[in-house]
Amino acid sequence: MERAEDQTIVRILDPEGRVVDPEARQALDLKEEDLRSLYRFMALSRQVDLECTALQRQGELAVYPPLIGQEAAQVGSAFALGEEDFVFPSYREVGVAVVRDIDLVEYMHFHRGTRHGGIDDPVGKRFGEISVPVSSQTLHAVGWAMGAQKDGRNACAIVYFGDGATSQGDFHEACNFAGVFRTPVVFFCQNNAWAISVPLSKQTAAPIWRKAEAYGFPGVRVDGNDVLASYAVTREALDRARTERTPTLIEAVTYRMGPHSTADDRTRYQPTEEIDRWQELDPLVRFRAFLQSEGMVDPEFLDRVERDAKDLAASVRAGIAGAPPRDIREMFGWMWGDIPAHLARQRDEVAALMEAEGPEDGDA
Amino acid sequence: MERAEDQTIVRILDPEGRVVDPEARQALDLKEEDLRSLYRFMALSRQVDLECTALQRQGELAVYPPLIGQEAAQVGSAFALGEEDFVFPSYREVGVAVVRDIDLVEYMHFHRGTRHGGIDDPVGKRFGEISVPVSSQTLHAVGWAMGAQKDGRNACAIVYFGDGATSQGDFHEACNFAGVFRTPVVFFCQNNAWAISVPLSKQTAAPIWRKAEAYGFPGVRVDGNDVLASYAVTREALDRARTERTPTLIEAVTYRMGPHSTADDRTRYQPTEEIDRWQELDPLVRFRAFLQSEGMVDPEFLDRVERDAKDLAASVRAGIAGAPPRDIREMFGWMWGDIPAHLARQRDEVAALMEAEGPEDGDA
Amino acid sequence: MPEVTMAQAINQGLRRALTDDDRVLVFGEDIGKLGGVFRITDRLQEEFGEDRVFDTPLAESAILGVSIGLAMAGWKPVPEIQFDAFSYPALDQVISHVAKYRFRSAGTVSMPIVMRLPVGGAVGAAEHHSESPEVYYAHTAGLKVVIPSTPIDAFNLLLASIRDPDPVIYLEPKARYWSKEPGELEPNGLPIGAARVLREGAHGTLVTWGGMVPRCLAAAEAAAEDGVELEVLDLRCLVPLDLDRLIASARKTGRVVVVHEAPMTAGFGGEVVARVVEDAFEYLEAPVLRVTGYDLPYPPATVEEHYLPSVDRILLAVQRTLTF
Amino acid sequence: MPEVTMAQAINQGLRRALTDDDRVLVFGEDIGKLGGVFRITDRLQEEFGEDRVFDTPLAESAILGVSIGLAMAGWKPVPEIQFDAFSYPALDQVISHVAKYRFRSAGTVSMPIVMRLPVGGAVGAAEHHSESPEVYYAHTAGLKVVIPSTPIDAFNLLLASIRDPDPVIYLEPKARYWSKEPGELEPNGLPIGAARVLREGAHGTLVTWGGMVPRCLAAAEAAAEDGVELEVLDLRCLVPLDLDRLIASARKTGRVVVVHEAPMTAGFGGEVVARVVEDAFEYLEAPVLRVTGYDLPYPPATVEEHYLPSVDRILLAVQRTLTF
Ligand SMILES: Cc1ncc(C[n+]2csc(CCOP(=O)(O)OP(=O)(O)O)c2C)c(N)n1
Ligand SMILES: Cc1ncc(C[n+]2csc(CCOP(=O)(O)OP(=O)(O)O)c2C)c(N)n1
Ligand SMILES: [Mg+2]
Ligand SMILES: [Mg+2]
Repeated sequence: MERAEDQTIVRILDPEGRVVDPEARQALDLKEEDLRSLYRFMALSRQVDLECTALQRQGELAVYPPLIGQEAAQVGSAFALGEEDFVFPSYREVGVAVVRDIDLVEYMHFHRGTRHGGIDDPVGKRFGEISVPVSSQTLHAVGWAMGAQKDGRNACAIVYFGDGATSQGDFHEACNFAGVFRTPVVFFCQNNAWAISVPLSKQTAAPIWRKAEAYGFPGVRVDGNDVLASYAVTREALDRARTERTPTLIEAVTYRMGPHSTADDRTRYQPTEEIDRWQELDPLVRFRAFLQSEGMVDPEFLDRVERDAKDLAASVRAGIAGAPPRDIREMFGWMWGDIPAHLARQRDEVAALMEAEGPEDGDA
Repeated sequence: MERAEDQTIVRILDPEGRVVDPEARQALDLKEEDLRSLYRFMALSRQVDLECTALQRQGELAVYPPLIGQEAAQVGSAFALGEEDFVFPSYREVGVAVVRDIDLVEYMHFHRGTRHGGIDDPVGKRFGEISVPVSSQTLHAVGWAMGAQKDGRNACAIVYFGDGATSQGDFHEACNFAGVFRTPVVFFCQNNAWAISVPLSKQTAAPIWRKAEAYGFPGVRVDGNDVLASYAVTREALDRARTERTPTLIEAVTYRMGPHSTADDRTRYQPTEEIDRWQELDPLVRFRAFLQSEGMVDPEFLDRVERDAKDLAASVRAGIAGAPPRDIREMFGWMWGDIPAHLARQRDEVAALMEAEGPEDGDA
Repeated sequence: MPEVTMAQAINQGLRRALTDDDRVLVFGEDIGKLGGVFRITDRLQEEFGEDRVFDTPLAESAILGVSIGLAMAGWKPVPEIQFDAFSYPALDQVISHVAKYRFRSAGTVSMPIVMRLPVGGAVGAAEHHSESPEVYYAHTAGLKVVIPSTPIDAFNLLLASIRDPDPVIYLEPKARYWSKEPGELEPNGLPIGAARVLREGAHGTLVTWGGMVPRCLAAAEAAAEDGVELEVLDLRCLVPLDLDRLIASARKTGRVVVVHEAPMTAGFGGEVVARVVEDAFEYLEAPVLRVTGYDLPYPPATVEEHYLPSVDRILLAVQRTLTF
Repeated sequence: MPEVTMAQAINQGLRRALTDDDRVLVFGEDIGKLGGVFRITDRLQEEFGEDRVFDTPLAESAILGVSIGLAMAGWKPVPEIQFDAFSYPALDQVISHVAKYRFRSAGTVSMPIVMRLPVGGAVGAAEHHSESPEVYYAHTAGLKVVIPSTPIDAFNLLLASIRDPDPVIYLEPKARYWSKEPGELEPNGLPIGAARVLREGAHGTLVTWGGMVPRCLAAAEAAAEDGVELEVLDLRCLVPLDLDRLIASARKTGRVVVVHEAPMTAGFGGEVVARVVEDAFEYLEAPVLRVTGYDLPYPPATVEEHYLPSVDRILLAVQRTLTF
């Protein structure tokens, strides 16, 4: 672990999957079954992710930002959530979507360019639309948490964002509001070492977790490649939010094993030695080693997980490949509850043109 | 001192003007003459400030934001600056302007509504235009400091802003840039306890000086009603900026003895007991007591200062009262180096109208 | 009949909305104890409690950003931004999310946010306190833009805005805050998107909104003395625009002058001209003209009357259309 | 003659500016080693060093805000904002300071900042990556707004923008980045504010800019097959607008259609219509029409071709003016 010398980091498993903090491991409220679920979710996430990268290469997705390497941070944190808790993702949280049982085909429509957002019924699913403007969603999470609190609901918001996102004014304003209003929100930063081509050292001069000092609530640094530690700190943060109305900033130290997105040429900036070093710290390998050493998984289980993962990936492919565009005429009803005259005129124009053109390729 | 229990605060003089930190007092590189200058600048600032409030009441200024109570923070910090250092003020820094020998009549034209900005030749005077959008000027200071550094100049920027300003995204982005680029800049926050009607407790949940943690540079809390301490910490911060390329965030704890501006009705929110309590902590009274106890001032000096202060105030009044508006036709040349066709057309229109109308009241 | 000011009318509108719908939240900078710098939220915190009427930290992007989250949690946020120019730090949240969230969510998540914003000049204010930013909003697809010019309209359009399931930018012309109108503050069902003919006339139409309405009425009165009857159309809403009334008036008079405070270039006047030209071209007797603020930053207060459309400038433009 | 793409042309323009004027600074997100997501700054850091070409943290308000300070320290900042919609967090600094600082300082402090911004759609991109925000800038008094449509123009207008002592918003139509043109990248002295007649014609004028230029040319070619000769005017700069060429063409042809990507409502098309109507009214044979993006948020990429003005839509509008 690159930052092994860093005493501040929370870690339960070492890179070989050995328990380094038995007390913390003991304190986990996870049954064996849960531990297997964690592994399964990570494996599903990895497989879907790989499939999506492949789908993009084959032209089925326009662009795709892989999460590979960040499975433990995403799955561990998401697994800690209660059903009523609300997820505000950025654009890289397929692992969280997997845990939250989000319809991944609908999700991938975002990356195919067939719809924005990618989440069907965000309010019902407790999962916000994919948010592209970096850091902007941090404020939505705080607002939602304020609202839930006003309703006396015991629900928290968790917002995902990257290391680069901490440079934005919105991050600061969100944390400050959360501190002042004591809103039940968890700021979950996946520090994957890069913001496109900008390394953390050029992004900020302070450790991310320390930024919580500025807002009067706790900051925690966790080994983001350790799914148990990621779970544990998130769980603790959620408890603190629920019982003490105290927000938490979590810095999950992980690594972007893939390119920023499929459109990125990272050879220009990302040192291969660094990638290689992190390759050794693969979160799936680590957790599998742990489960095996604890005797919690057998080859049959691992096979089944592999099959499930492939099935899920295949179902994503089946759902998204070749999917037709949606009808722009319908979109005139998406903006507002009503369609005023000037808009109706435009809709009628496009409708007439489309009728004149006849059915498109792929529309059939 | 309200926060006397706070061990983190830097203070040299207690509210009675007694030296509480002899070592720090000894370390000050201030000659007797300098100490008298400090007092003189504070007294001038106070008098000009009172005069401007009066001018506003008499309709000579449109609105005016008094600095009363904040003289020590402003004068102490400004006195620490080198000639080449650049001041980026907000809208309440008349005390800084006094120290920097800014033309106060031109300055008050801003508050009279005869011009924006209020500073004649900001680049030459090393004093930015009055900046109204809260916190926005923090970034200008960082940019200027980056630029000075690129030129190898040994100059620093100092930016003034309030407690409320720390909630803005721009403050965060400015500090973060300063941390990353290691720019020679001093962030000087006058925490005067209020942002219009919002008390600090509703503004942020963390002590302001601690916010520096988020950016990897030092934060300092100083008694902003102690001019020596304000000088000392600013001086130290400037040295650090010059020699170590390290920015500093200074929180000067002071108090807004007046209304937010002459347009404000503070009876709606500001407790009179609080005002009364701070009345006891008047920075001028404190520093005069110190000077007297050290035998550095005699009644003659104090008289002269009083006369100078009244003269200065009178000169501001003489310069600003009844000052005519500037000519809008001239303003068409303010926006750009050139005046393109569409703009020339508009200027000609207004010129024709004004000619037709004949000379205005007050134009003569 | 009692007289009310626009400030009182908006205050009453907020009170009404807070009373009738317990999901309504009112917040912003200094809107609590102080009652806002214009006292528009006077006593609301006292009456409805800090849970529903609250001060926020000084951060406009946050004010709009948390409004989005609150909307997703089922609340109806009615944030106030203190002055025109201080809405700019929130533009990203407004353009990228408030305006787009429903569209992004394929129509499933609506954003019933009403952003209240004092706008306009002619009040002797300092830099950044007199701007007319309506175009930034009107051009952003997904936002409705409302701007009343009278107390009764202000009251009713506020209620309509809060009723609306979609985001409304509710612009309050500062110069009209202290204007009075006799009338009852009782909901009259006025919908968003309906312009109002304030004065009928056959010889020309003045199209305007917000703070320029009284000047247009004054110009119309002055013109009437010379026998020129001008129709004055107060748009009241820029988006959606009341095309029917606009075009009807343009067709009727054949001469149209648009008057607004914002700078001319790419101002909303261009939209009005383009609509009139598209749908009433054959009725036009003269070019549709614009009388607007000049293409400068809003100037210092002591010269603002030279900058803003004056009755004289309006009449000169009318004259140009009449003698074309 | 060698061919260059617009991407290469801008890259060469930056290189030239960095070479000729050692006060020029180039910075932004990912513009260093990566050379920008569009490679517009390719190799510039390598050539000119990290002091003059540098990556910034991820914060657009800061990028523009520090540009102001750098300008005050005597530098010429040429910041890049990565994509259209990511310029919105910087709008406050742009509107409240970049555009106003010289005016505020009574003409004493100029702001020689060139903000480079990739804009526009038709490139199959995700949400927030295809917008046309020109009106936000064009309506803000104090900003010049430049938008080239060809490589040679892009090169020369960039140099003109950097030469200009005042702030320029330099918009780069992404859809044109890979377009090629034969020619030398040698400064030709092209000033800001000059439109260009790309094709002459007597029957009507298409007024356009940026990414829509090729469509208008294609429409003109199609029309020519039917014997309709359309003039195509590429504005190249929205502010200042080349009124002379615009009005001359409108007077010549009497029929004008404006074409742009941004939504119609309060789009820059309205400004063009209003200018034409004001100064060429008596020459007009038909209403000036607008063909634009629809009044929706920019839609998902797979339907963008239904959203953007197409050759067909342009021709239909031309037809309407011809048969009016
Ligand atoms: C406001 C804004 N500016 C720029 C971008 C372009 N952009 C997309 S992702 C990204 C880097 C984000 O880095 P980080 O926050 O570390 O998240 P990661 O991509 O590493 O998960 C940038 C600059 C954007 N989406 N939004
Ligand atoms: C961006 C922005 N939002 C709102 C305002 C209105 N406003 C002016 S001063 C002020 C309070 C500032 O408080 P603080 O930063 O503590 O400075 P102080 O006035 O106390 O010196 C507010 C809200 C503004 N000028 N700029
Ligand atoms: Mg990252
Ligand atoms: Mg304050």
